[in-house]
Amino acid sequence: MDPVILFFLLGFIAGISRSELRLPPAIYELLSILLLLSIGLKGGIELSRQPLGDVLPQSLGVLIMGFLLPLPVFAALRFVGRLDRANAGSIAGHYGSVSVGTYAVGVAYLASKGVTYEAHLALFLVLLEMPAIVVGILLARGIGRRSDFGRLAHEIFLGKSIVLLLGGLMIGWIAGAEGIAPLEPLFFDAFKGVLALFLLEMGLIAAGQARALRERGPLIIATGLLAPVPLACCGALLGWWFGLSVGGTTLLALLAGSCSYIAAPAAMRIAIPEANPALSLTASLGVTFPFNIFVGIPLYFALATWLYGG
Amino acid sequence: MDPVILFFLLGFIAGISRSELRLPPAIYELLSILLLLSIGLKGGIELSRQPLGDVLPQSLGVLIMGFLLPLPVFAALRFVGRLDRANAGSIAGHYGSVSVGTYAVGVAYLASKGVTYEAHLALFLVLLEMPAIVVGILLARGIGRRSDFGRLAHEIFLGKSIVLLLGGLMIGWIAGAEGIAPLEPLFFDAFKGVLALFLLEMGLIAAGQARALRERGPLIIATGLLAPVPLACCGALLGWWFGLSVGGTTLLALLAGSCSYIAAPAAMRIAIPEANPALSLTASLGVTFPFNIFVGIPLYFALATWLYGG
Amino acid sequence: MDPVILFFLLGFIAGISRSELRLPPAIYELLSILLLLSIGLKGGIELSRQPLGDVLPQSLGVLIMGFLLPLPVFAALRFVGRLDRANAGSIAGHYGSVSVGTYAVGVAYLASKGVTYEAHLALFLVLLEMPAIVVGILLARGIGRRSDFGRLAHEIFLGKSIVLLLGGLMIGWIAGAEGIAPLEPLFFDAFKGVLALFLLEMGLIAAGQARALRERGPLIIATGLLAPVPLACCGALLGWWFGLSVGGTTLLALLAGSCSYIAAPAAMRIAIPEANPALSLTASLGVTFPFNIFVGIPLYFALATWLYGG
Amino acid sequence: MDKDTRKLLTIVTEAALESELAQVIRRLGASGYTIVDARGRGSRGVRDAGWSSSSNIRVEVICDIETATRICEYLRDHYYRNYAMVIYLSDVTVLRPEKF
Amino acid sequence: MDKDTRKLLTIVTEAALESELAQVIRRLGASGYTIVDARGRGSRGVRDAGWSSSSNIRVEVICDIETATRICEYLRDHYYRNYAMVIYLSDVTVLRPEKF
Amino acid sequence: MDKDTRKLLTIVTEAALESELAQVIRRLGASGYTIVDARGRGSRGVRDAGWSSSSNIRVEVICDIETATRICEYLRDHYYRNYAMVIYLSDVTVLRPEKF
Ligand SMILES: Nc1ncnc2c1ncn2[C@@H]1O[C@H](COP(=O)(O)O)[C@@H](O)[C@H]1O
Ligand SMILES: Nc1ncnc2c1ncn2[C@@H]1O[C@H](COP(=O)(O)O)[C@@H](O)[C@H]1O
Ligand SMILES: Nc1ncnc2c1ncn2[C@@H]1O[C@H](COP(=O)(O)O)[C@@H](O)[C@H]1O
Ligand code: NA
Ligand code: NA
Ligand code: NA
Repeated sequence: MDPVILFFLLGFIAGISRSELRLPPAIYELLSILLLLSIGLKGGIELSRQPLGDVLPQSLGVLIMGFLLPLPVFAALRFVGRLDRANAGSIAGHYGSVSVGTYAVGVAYLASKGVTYEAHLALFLVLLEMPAIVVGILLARGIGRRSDFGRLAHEIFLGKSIVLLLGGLMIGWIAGAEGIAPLEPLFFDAFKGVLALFLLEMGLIAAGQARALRERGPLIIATGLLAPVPLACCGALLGWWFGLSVGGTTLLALLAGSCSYIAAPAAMRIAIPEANPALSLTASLGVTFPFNIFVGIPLYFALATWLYGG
Repeated sequence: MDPVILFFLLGFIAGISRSELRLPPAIYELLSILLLLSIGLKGGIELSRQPLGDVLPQSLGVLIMGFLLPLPVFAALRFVGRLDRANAGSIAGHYGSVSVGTYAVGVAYLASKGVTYEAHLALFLVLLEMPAIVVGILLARGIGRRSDFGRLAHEIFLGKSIVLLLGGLMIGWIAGAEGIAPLEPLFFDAFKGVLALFLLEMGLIAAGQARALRERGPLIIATGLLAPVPLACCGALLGWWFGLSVGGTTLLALLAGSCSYIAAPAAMRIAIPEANPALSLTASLGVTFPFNIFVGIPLYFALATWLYGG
Repeated sequence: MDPVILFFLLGFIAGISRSELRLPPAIYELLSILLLLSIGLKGGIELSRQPLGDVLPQSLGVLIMGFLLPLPVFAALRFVGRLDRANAGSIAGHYGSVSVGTYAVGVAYLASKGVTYEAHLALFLVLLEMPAIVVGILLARGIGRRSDFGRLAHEIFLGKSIVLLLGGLMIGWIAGAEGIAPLEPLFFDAFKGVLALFLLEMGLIAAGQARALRERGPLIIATGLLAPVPLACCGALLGWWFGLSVGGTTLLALLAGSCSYIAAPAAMRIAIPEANPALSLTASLGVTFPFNIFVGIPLYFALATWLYGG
Repeated sequence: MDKDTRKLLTIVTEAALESELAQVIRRLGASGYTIVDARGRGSRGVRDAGWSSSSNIRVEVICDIETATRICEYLRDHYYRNYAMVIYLSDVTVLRPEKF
Repeated sequence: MDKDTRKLLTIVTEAALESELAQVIRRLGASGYTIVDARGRGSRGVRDAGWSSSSNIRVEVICDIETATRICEYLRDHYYRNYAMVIYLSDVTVLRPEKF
Repeated sequence: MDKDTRKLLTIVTEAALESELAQVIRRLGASGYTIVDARGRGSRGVRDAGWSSSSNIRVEVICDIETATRICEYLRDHYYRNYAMVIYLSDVTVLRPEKF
């Protein structure tokens, strides 16, 4: 098993057994900033190697998927799970959006397997973050109360993760491989170490969420376990339809199956105040994140291989 | 002189001359987390290379030494130093336990000398941290008030340092050298740089403690200067009896002669409230830590070499 | 364009568009500590390679320049800009002193151009930081109120930047190249990555300052744009007179043309309370810093090349 | 020294509301505010600084009684139902009363 | 708005006691608490956030007079002698008094 | 429990003044102080912890009325004109009054 996942386990066990171990918030900030920039830069460098034109149609397809993914989740929660509209919309938005941490583990997984993937997956990561959040909010609130949509847009498009991912992409794209070379020791060589520390903290956070599972009840557990795979299949099929490589298909499946815990919670708290943030966070961090890095990634990889008759 | 020690001097001088230089607490946290994980990982990798069986008997011996080390310190403080029972027990616990920072400097010292040492010294580091603390508490309080021994156990076994050291050991042991390779840039290559920053902060802290020396009086200075060497001799003899290499013997002596300033203070503050934390901290950080990295390490190395008739 | 400058742009744009992106203060601290130590260490290593004797006369010349640089700035602000004495003195002190961030970008610029420079520029950086601040204070207050000059000296000579730069220089000088080698991964290899993050934060700060430009009015903009080049010329000429290499001349020009935003603001706030800190900070961070890294550095490099008839 | 009494309004709530509250407070006529990062526990469970989005802030506003009432009513109407929030008032003697 | 007066109990003490105090406060009947990291100086000398184990926390508890007294007495009996600790009480007007 | 009332003096000002204030407070006879990092907004505009030199601190001093007045007057004479500073006083009931 990839050691970075062992770090997640370590954090989780420490958290469950109420150890005093805690990463200072400032460090957690630093780690996520480094991850976001590294992923953006890497993607940008790759993009600079190929004509953007080819990427555009696929990007459009990915955007559309981003808008559609929340719908089934919302429907299921609302009519099967009998969840109120606000919470159903909020959770749907979370699951439609993506998790950078999960993506990073996927990248590490492929790397350790020596599997390559397309450059523009990092671009897809950026493209998939926002649409679902918007849809989730509309599902929860209807088209009314347009008033503060300006503030919401600001919240979404100028959120930390988008700015750093997009910024990294741009910089990597402009500077190109040789330009970024001097930055590699911090942003690329240290990447996996940074990811390990990040997952250590994620484990601690997940443990905190897992402890809350009791109160949250079975619906959250069910959501957290059942939502990823179907969503991932949509991603896998799209990747297959695009004719992406096995690695690319795996990552697109992973993106579709992953659940946001940075951008979405922040936006939802402002846009859907009546939704209980604990519900979505517990499902996302307490159930889906661990599920994806332990079960999901290998599963989606197998799925992609199978799609290509591998 | 090893440059990392110069960083300690820099911090110490800056602190003594009341410079504004200060590392934010969050950074100090990050540095110690990195040190603990690096040491754990390195030990774990080495352990994965050899059958654990051979290590067990030695580990047992080390554990026993851990339980015994506080006794002479306690006796000396109580009957020679005429110190009250609570403070004597607390300080004895500090000196019986170990200092990760000191150990790291020792490792760097051996590396710069090109001297190798056994894999399981990192394991000994873990094993030596706890027993002395328990004994120190018992010495201070007697066997009574068992009530909150549960909480104490939690405090000791789930403290930050143990969790990270043990966790690192496990991960390194499971993943092995090739598994950890991608983590090396952050955890191994940067190790000495991290240690340098850590010692810079230690210098600032030590300066703060040293300034308090006046008030604390001669007993603390005497303890800080006289305790390490005899304790280190016990460690050296044990290592020699084990037939450890010169490097391993040096480190075991260093562990025995080092004084805890992370795990012990936290545990003692809860378990022996009536003990004055300033006393033990001043002795540990203001006197013994500097003594060990400047005088102790070379001394114990010479001792080990001499034991092997080198 | 050097990618590190793109990071500044990214931060600046994010800041202007009021993105939520923010680096925790603790991280900003860590980054500046790393930059200061890296620059000091690098300089120290180089110094250890040559007899100090040769450097002394030049150092003296640089010191004298440091004392003189604030005078023209003060005169211009006072009699052309009609600024009150306190603010004129404070700003003059800022411009006479130096900016480590600007220097670091200059070093990166030369490195990417493969241009070498003399070892002792790092020493000049240290020497130029203090004198101008003292002169600026004297200009603002006259020789009166000597009373707290002790405290001021402490403020200046024991400020974070001096201690770390000088400390790094010493350590590098004592330990030499091979001694520092194990520290390189953190302090040298990661240098440019650290600088990139630092500039990201600088961009955010500069944006905040730039937003305040309206209120500050044209005088500040004029100062920020007009001060650097003439000052840089003094530096360039001195470097040329010393017979420094093109790279060294460029950096000395850059130092003279750069404006302090760490040491000076802290000292001025205590020594010239009646001066409005917002004025100097806006000029320094909102105007001069961006001007120097975008326009200044290439300009001063061209100037130096021209001086040597290149 | 010229002193005068004012109301000290303290709000403990979710960090996510910081920028919003800052605007509201100024708009409703207070001359300023002071914010401190906090963590805590209440009816909505533990809120720990461990993870920024789930941490608290503690906001202090010194103002006259009318402004205090205005702010309280605004917060009650807009945030009470959906956000972790605690508000309390006390009397303080301020120096430079003209400032508030 | 329905208001009511309660006691605001403020405790400044060693960071090492945080988890312990959190339990005590709830057990003695307070509905919650707010904690802020602090540094300071007192009879036990300077306590600086520079090094976590030697820093302070500032704990606020809003509760009725009985609970406040209970907590004060408990702290006095258990921590006064051996820990750096300062406690003070003041009266505050709370909104949503039913919460406290 | 033996209690007594004292003054709680709260100062919000620029972080740059911390070491200076710490000395002043002790010199003017207070037994201690508690400091918390803060950010905020006032007549001198936004002061944000984002950049240390431009952030605030919140200083609390518990002392008798005379000391409080002494400190207030000193701060007024030395810092009011040139520094961002807000000061307010309130009454608190302290335990262990002998400490203050
Ligand atoms: N009784 C209390 N005393 C002090 N602070 C409280 C109290 N109750 C709640 N708080 C603070 O207010 C925040 C929100 O409270 P609540 O809305 O009840 O969840 C909590 O996270 C605490 O920081
Ligand atoms: N007079 C005071 N005013 C404000 N805070 C105080 C005062 N005395 C002590 N403190 C705070 O309470 C903590 C413990 O005080 P002590 O138990 O006297 O060491 C100190 O570290 C300060 O943070
Ligand atoms: N009305 C107010 N209420 C609470 N805090 C304030 C108020 N006015 C100013 N402050 C705080 O005091 C600091 C200095 O205020 P000033 O001197 O007005 O700039 C500000 O940065 C705020 O943190
Ligand atoms: Na998704
Ligand atoms: Na020991
Ligand atoms: Na200059």
